[in-house]
Amino acid sequence: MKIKYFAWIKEITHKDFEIIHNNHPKDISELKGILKKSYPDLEKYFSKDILRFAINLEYISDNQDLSSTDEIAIFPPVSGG
Amino acid sequence: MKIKYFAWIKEITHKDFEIIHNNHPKDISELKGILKKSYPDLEKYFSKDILRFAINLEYISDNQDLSSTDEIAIFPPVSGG
Amino acid sequence: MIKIQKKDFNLENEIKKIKEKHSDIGALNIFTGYVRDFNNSKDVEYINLEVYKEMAVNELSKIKNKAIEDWGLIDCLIIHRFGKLYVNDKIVLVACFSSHRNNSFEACKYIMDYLKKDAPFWKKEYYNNGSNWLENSN
Amino acid sequence: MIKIQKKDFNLENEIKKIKEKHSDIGALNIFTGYVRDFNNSKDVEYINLEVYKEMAVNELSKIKNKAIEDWGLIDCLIIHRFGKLYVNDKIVLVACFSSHRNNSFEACKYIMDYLKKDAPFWKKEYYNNGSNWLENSN
Repeated sequence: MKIKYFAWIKEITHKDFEIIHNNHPKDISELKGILKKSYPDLEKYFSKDILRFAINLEYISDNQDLSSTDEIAIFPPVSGG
Repeated sequence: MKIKYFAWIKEITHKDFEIIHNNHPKDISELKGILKKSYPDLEKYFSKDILRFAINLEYISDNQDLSSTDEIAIFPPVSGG
Repeated sequence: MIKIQKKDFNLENEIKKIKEKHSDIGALNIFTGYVRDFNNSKDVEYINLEVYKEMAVNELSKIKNKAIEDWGLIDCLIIHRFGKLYVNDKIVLVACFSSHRNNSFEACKYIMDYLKKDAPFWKKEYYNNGSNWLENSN
Repeated sequence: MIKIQKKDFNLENEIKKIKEKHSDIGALNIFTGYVRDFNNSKDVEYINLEVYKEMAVNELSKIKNKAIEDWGLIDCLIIHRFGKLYVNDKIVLVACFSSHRNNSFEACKYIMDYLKKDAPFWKKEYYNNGSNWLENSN
């Protein structure tokens, strides 16, 4: 399972991505728990609900099950255009 | 006084413009009368009210007085763009 | 700026000339019209575009100035060609430069609507057997 | 067509490549966004545009296909740059080709609105003393 970080999330995680090889979280909710533990600064953004998640290049809005081959992306509000 | 014709009006008048030197019409209404006499085919378009008049490059909607130095244009509905 | 001309124009060059004067431009909306191959259920070969040039400059300037004022445009360019134009040729360009995007979209739409209604241009379409004066609908 | 690229693009060349494939195009609406010299009450020196490229292609394709379908576009081009961009640089191009003008305007507006909302790009502005991540308002 690959987790990708973008924009100022990267400034909190200090990495572009990471790979979870074993005991990967079974859903987004569990993943959030893991991330909050690894990166306490992320907690306030999770609770304010301003981050977006994508699984395999598709936005998700609700909690969703994860499989070991998924690419999950976590990012702040976009500002393209 | 100069009268300019455009688009298919020219195909009725067989000229781009003409100059009225003496006894020029005192207003648009009198000019219409003169034009109907010179170009009977124009009459039906005047009565259908589909032609537009401009005096010195400005549209007019009502009857208006004319002076000897005016440039009057008569044209069908536009189709630019 | 208003240009009434026979010759073709290059989008990049026309836009660049204006853009490089203003570093506060964030948004640009452009409309371009082309001669289509098929109209009024007939194959078009070319059109002839007639213009009352002095009045066209006058009308387009008024429309442009109103758009600049109402939407706070930074700059605005209108180019309208005339003469014999073939299928695929550009006919018109309207470019509205502003700080933010909505103003550029709305101003460009406004200018095109009024240009179609009031600018003294007339198109005659030529087919392989005949021709026809066009009339813009409202 | 969707292009996510670092390099600049030439409006005339990009448009011409598409236009010459379709003689039924009568109308083209283009939106272009630029890096502005002043934003958030600060002088901007440059921006860095980050992208989640695979997902951007995916999202922009969906938005483009929806616009093509809903407004019957003949063709549609979206170019979005990323990387370090200076004041006056182009950021984005959306070009909507249709038979008639209203569809090109509305489709282009639709694409820009959704691009601003959903396309995974992030701008960081750099000033002479500091920097700031931007966030599009809705």
